[in-house]
Amino acid sequence: MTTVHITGSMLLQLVVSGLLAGGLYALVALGLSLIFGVMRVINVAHGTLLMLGAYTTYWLFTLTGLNPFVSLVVSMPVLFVVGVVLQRLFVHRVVEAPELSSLLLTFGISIFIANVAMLAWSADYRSVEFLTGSFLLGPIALSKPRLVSFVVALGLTGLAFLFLHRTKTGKAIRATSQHRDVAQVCGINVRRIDLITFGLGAGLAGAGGSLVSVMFAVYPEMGQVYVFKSFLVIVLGGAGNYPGAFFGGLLLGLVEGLASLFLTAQLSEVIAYVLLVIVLLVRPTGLLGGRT
Amino acid sequence: MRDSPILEVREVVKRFGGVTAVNRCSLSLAPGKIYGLIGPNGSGKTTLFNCITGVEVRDAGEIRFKGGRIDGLKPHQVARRGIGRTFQIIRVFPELTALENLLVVTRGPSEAARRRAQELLRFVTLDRLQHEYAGNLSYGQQKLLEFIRVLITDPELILLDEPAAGVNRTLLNELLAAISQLRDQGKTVLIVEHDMKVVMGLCETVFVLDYGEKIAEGPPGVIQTDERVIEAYFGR
Amino acid sequence: MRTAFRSVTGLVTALVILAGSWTPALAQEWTVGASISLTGTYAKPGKYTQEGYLLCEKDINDKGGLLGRKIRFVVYDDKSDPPTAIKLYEKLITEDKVDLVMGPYSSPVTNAASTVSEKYKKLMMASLAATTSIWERGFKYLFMTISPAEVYLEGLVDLAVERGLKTVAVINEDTLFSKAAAKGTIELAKKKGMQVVFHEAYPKGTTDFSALLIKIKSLNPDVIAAGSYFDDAVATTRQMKELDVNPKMYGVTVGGDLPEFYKLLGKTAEYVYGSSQWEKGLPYPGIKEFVTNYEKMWNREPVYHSAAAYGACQVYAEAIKRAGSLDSDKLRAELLKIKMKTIFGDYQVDERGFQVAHKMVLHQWQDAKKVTVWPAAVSEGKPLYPTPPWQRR
Amino acid sequence: MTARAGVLAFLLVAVAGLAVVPLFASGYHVTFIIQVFMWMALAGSWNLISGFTGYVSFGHVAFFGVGAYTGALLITKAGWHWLPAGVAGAAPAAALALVIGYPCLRLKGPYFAIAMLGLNEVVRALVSYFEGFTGGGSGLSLPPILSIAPVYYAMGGTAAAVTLLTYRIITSQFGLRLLSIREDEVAAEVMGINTARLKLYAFLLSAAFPGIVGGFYAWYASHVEPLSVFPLLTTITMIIMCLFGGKGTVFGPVLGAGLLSVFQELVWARFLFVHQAIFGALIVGVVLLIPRGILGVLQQRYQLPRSI
Repeated sequence: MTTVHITGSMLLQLVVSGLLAGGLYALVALGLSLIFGVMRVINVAHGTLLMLGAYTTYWLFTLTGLNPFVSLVVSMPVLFVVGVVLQRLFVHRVVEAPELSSLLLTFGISIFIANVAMLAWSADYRSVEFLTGSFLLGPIALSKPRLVSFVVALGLTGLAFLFLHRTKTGKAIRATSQHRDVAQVCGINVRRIDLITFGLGAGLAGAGGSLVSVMFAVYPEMGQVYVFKSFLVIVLGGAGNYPGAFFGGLLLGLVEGLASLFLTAQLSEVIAYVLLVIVLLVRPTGLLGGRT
Repeated sequence: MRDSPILEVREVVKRFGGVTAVNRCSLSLAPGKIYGLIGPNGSGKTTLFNCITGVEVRDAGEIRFKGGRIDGLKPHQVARRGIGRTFQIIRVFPELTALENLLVVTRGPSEAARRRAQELLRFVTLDRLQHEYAGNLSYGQQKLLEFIRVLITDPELILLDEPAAGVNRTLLNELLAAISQLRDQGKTVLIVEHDMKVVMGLCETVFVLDYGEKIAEGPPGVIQTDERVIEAYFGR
Repeated sequence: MRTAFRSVTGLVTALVILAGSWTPALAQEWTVGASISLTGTYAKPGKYTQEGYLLCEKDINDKGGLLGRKIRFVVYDDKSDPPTAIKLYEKLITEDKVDLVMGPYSSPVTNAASTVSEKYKKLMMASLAATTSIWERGFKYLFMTISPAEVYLEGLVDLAVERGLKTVAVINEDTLFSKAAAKGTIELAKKKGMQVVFHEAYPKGTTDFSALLIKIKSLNPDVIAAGSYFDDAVATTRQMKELDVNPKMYGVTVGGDLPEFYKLLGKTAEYVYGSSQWEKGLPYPGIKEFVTNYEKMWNREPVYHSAAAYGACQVYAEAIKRAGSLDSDKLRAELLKIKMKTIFGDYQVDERGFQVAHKMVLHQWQDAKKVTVWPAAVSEGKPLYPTPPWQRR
Repeated sequence: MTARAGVLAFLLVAVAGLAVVPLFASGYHVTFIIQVFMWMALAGSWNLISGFTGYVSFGHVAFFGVGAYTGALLITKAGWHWLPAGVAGAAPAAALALVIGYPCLRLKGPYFAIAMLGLNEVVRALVSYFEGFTGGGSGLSLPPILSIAPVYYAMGGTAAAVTLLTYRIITSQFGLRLLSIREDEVAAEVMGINTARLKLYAFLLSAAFPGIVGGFYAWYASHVEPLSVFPLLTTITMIIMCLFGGKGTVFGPVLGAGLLSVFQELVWARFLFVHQAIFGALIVGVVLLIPRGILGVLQQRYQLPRSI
């Protein structure tokens, strides 16, 4: 067997691919991070919400031919509503409970929804064949769907930041995530903020799903891999640190890519985990700082 | 002539981000006396307690107990050297019974420990409730339970964080009597308290903190007339 | 306390009663037991397997049954979980007292389930297990239907050698079957004088193959062979296009044969080689009728899983006819002797019960159609070669 | 005292009854009970760390998987008898718990859960990676097992051992101290309890038993592979069984495992395609309606000793 010599252009190609993947991680993780920051709830159902977003796009594309990127204007509100309903019916009851309750509750919701999705749409793999192929820049191939998804993810992340920093509701969300009790004392309706936050988090997961659908297959269990990745991103960026989630996402994309280049795909998971544990132990506030 | 101090806090500093919660604070406690630690809200009293008991790690300075350094020790190690404390917000173990709350912290042979626990429960008239979950007890009862949970470990130095807060008069008098009794047994007590009557009636020496700094120290009568103290409490 | 206790005992009693009541009633028919993965990882191929069995049940019964009795399949869901399959075969054999057992879907599940059938000396016709090691345990009552994983890409290697191609990169999902397929491909390639320049496994569930493909791209191999399942096959194909990786031939084991492969990838699937145990256009006896009946019964085209399940059932029925009995040892003797062609192709096993006659086929996606291009004896067309680079497709 | 005698008598009868089951029951019933035993032991083990100290081990199946591989390797490569090989599964499981618990038990709240969740994925990846040793993704095949009765007793013994150990712990000061960690770790520390060490002890114990169960499982299933011995769902199942019965009690995991196993057996047979949804709904129901579990509710309402 020939040994693979890692050349500069390979490295560059991988950095590009890693960053493109990372942009999507950042978007998905931002939703999880919002929910975690405000309610200390680890939403294991986040991946399932992503799946619902992907199916929304898939059906709109298949039935009406709607551009998958345009379908975001449907998938995000739909998932926002789903999130609000879930929060209203279930999650609000475990906000103050020990983390085991929220972990299990959202896991239960997750397998429930995935099973219903399987009954409704079967376990078949589906795909949105919208953009394929790549732009060639010298030795670098820029995947078209990933590039566009990356740009859209970036845009959405930016919009989310604007929302969090410029609007009254956004500021209230940040205040609540910093000091739940203080926010309450200051007259913020924390229950309402929880509701909006979960909706928003779900909406971002839905957006992530729409973007994933143009790259990868759509099926009921497609979201699972994104849950742990999102945790990782949150930890890397620092819990409650929303810009941190963005850089954490890019970083994870890079680390995964480089680890699978220099080692193997098997070990990239291990590297990512070791990174997680080290960060948790050495800098529990995340690489960029945040609140524990 | 003074005994050598049981607790010495020297130039202790604790920061949280940009905020200095305790700023070069020094205290010296002689054995067998009751001390008060007062100061406005947020002046660093609880943080200082936390540094002494190892719950927070001080950033600079030195803490000695009976001559040995205890800064840098873990909380349980500090406790085992002979320092016990209560918390500002009650922290009993709600799903353990009253009796279990005591048994869980005892060291040594279990039969003797059980007898001692029941004795203490009788002492604060909680013996009838010994098998009740601590979380089901009233506020005052929990306060008493937390208090005797400190006593059962037989510490030489006891730190009490606002023992009188939210306690009715009858109970308060019992508590105060119990604290005096501790002194008579040779224990040292350091009390954080807002109720000036309690402080004045009980303490021999009072330390005053403001913005993490010790601004005054002396007998209660003197402290009450200290200008800096009045300024700290009533604004500039 | 008392009421709570009563309600708990009540619940338990109710559960026990329910549990006792689910034993199916037996009529004058032969029951054939099988566990199938109707949910879990293998749900999809599991369903196809079940459909094959049920069509076989219908066809046999329409023709008057076996030894004068109709047959009836008793199928439970093993959740794609081997220990569950163990429990289910125990249940089928000791509780339901089925007359015959057929295999579940997938190698790991068959591996586990066959320990039970072997213990009770029940003859198991394993219809969908392709792992060689299962037949290296010295079992007496386990028979194989499909070609082993190792020969899945024999056609790809053959065609590559014919065209004078020299280098091959092999990737595979790190699971029982895919690994064996990759290992077999590597050995075949080496034996035929090709150079294996790259081999790497990726974990199940991988969606992003960038790093792997970039490494391969730098080696520029003539052939890429993937020991894949469906989703990874789709993803690698797509990402090869995205990363502009241009081998002269590219083939996948599983996935490339399913209609969904083209449905998902569209034109990107063109020129891709896929291997299959079976195609509906093959010249096997009874195959047309099978396809028609299948489409009528299930409203979709049969895939190889269904055909293998049906074929295994056919072989089993033949053995029963010849033995004139359901006795395991008599059946075993027949199954070791039988050489036959079913709708699934050739059947013949060695003394281990290991399949030696069945042939794989290789097809290529040409103009939205799956065209069988290997082996020559059954091929429907010529492979389109060379494969143009992505930018010119 | 009479209640206690009654419970003891009931237990004796139950144990005696279970002991003779393999003599007359069908293979199916025996395998079913083996699985119940397996779940009892797993749920009981999880209870030791998470039910007592409140530290949520969200990747407990990692210890099971490590035990399974240990058993499989000792049987296939070292030629051990399955019984000692299964028991030996405890050692690497506990070692793994030490390596990961020593640093990670310092993590508070959800972070420990996340670290444990990741641990399982990583152990699986490592097992796949070192394929020369572990067979990688294709796993290891063991010799077929021809009699399941011995496995029945081994698994039953393990479940009994976990339950007995839980009883011993719960009636000891060690147990009280573990509970105090769950109730208020800082207060426990300040009262002189070395929580770090106690958590680690509890974690080691709680990891050792899944290791043994895994070792026996390898023999029982006669095949181990990364996907079948490290599923997240196994962790969730043991958690939900423990919660359903009552975490932090002795017989909660036993009851939860028993009831839910029967329940699953029925659901799986009758509602083929919705059993995941039912399981999901069940999880939601337990978390929202009876977070204390059956025995927890009974215990609180009727002031029963914790040792139920």
